[in-house]
Amino acid sequence: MIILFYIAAIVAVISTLCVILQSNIVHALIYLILSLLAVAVIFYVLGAPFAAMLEAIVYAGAIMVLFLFVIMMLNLGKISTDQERSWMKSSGWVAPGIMAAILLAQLLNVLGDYEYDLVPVEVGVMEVSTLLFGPYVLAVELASILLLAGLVSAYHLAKK
Amino acid sequence: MTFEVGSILNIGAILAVVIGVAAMLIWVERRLLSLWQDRLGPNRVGWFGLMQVVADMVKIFNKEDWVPPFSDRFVFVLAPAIIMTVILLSFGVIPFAPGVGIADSNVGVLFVLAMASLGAYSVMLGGLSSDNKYALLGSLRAAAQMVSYEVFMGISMLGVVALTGSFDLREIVLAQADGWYVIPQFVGFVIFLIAGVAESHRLPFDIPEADQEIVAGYHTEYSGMKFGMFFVGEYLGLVLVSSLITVLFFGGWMGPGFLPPVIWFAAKAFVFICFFILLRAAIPRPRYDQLMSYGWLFLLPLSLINLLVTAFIILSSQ
Amino acid sequence: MQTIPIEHGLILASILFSLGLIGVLTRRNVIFVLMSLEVMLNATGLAFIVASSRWGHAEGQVMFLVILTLAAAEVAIGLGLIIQMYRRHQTVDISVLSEMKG
Amino acid sequence: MLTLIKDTLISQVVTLWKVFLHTFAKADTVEYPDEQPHMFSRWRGRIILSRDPDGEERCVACNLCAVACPVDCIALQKAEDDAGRWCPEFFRINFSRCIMCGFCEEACPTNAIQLTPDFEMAEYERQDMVWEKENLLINGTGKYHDYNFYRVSGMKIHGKDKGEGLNEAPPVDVRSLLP
Repeated sequence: MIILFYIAAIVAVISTLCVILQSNIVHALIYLILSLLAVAVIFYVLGAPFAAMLEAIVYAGAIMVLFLFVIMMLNLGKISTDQERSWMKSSGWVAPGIMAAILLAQLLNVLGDYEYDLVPVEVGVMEVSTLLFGPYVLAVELASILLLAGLVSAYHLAKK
Repeated sequence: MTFEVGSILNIGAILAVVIGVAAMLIWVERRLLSLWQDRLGPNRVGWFGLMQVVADMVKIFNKEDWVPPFSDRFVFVLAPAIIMTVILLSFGVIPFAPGVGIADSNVGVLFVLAMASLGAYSVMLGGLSSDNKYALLGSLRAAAQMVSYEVFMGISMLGVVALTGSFDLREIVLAQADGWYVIPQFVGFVIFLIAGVAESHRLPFDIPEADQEIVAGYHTEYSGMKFGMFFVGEYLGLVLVSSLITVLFFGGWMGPGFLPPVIWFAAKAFVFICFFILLRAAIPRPRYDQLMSYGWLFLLPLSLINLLVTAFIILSSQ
Repeated sequence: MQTIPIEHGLILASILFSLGLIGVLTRRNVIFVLMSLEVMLNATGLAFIVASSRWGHAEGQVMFLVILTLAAAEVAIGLGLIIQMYRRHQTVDISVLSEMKG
Repeated sequence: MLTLIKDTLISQVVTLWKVFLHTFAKADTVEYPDEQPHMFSRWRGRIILSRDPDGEERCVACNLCAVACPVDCIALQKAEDDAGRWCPEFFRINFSRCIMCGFCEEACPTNAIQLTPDFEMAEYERQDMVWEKENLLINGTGKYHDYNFYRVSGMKIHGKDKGEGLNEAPPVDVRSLLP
């Protein structure tokens, strides 16, 4: 199990790196799906099978399909790939890279001395649902209102 | 090496049987369709034309495996591999009989749904990378259809899950020892049947590949074994949906004791495979907008009402 | 059962978060920006799951679900905006939006 | 709502049942190479050139069939024999162009060219689909057993007027038919 965690972590990092370095948008999307699936494997290893499956169903299965659908609708072909490549040549990488590196260093610094070995215990669907419809029922309601708002506004925005 | 859930022998046997059955369905479907159309069907090669499968295989392996120069090569090659992988992975959580199965996951139902939602990528990426207008139209249709019908598929399964109290498919089968779920969950069964046909995009819901309108839809540009993988993937999806209906609504391997459980499972699944072929022979293809409005305006409320009533009955009987 | 040091999970989450941040800051294609945002949200969810695994509780998964719905709503609106933007400017270059003309 | 249920459910189930009943119906297929299909004598298949009851060629090289042919698959050249009667020097049908429409048969004044119920004309070489006169000519009368053009209308040849040749009937005197 523990080796699975590290394999999935390496896959996730490399494929995410491919996402932000890729100029072809469809390839980038496939790498992003791979990254999300790797994270789902990590969730499973960490004892959250429900979250892992939701990650695969909702994130990789539904949200990314929306992306792909929009890419198809906009018909971003070879021209946009070339354009993307020309945009990526610019030196705009330096400052954001440094900023992100500083952030990462800070986080690593904070997390480095936090040592605790976690033993993955499976937290099943039942516990999560008991919490969801118990103390966190307000969160569920808010999430549903948020989704409704998203639905209405997406319909309004994408309408001709 | 014993024959129990998850052993190498078990995995190998299930893989071989599933792929073999999917290949044989090429022959079964053609014979059954011709039976219902008052024809004879393939009966030349071997006994009753049984070797037609081998002949088709030889033909498809010998065909030129052509990748169009205008296509996106990486995605084009990836797409047919996705559908085979995803559907074969889904078989991993199906309990075929006591002791026969690859894994008993306690999120089995969700795993099947996750794999079904990933299967949409195969169709979409295949059509998108072909750089062909018919393929693109097919994959646009497929995207909308598969994402929509996945919703009803999930909700119709939830009635069964609520009755059992578990996402584990083996427990769902075991909970049907007293009575099959098709009786209390008949509406859920019908919705699951319709959504299953739409999800494996077979006739009458083969709108992504509607031959009369958009040539062959998303696999217009495919040839050789890549096309073969789409083809076998469709039959694998058929076997998967039939097995799922058997597991969820018809008591899986349960049956009178004079036959071994695996045989009962196979018999039930085969009845549903034949039923899907009958659907193909009998019912014409609906229009695209009819399909979508039928799903969202009829199936979605119906499945939600079904879930609500089931939950109400369960809670009030506690 | 072998154990996983918790900081490894959190470090992975922070690496993914930083990568997403670089993507958001550098890319000019608005779809790539949205995708990088997804990476960042996903990294946050990973951190929540690691934390819930640390305590053996389900609260982290609840928070992950909330993040998931947030991401779904955000993507729906974001893609709607992208379609609207493409209709008006025929481009996915995010820098055209900075030119505010009345 | 009721019509929706009727349209979406009942009619589909009825359709399924009706198609399912075809399980017990007999197949209509004729397994062709093992079992020859029954061909009707007026089937328009392979073209032949027939002979009259005396064993002479019926064709008089009038070119009407070639004119009537919509795909121009018939080619022939007129020749005269010693007696001065017309006959084809060559007669050629390109069966890879022929559409078996039967117009040539309708156009023929002497019933020489006829269509037969034979349809098995596959060849490996495209050139083999071009049939010459010796391939087309049969030793029989085809569909019209008693018909002999020269007995009905005749033809003036060297030294002999119409109706004076061997086996020829004298031409009909049109005036004698009047009342």
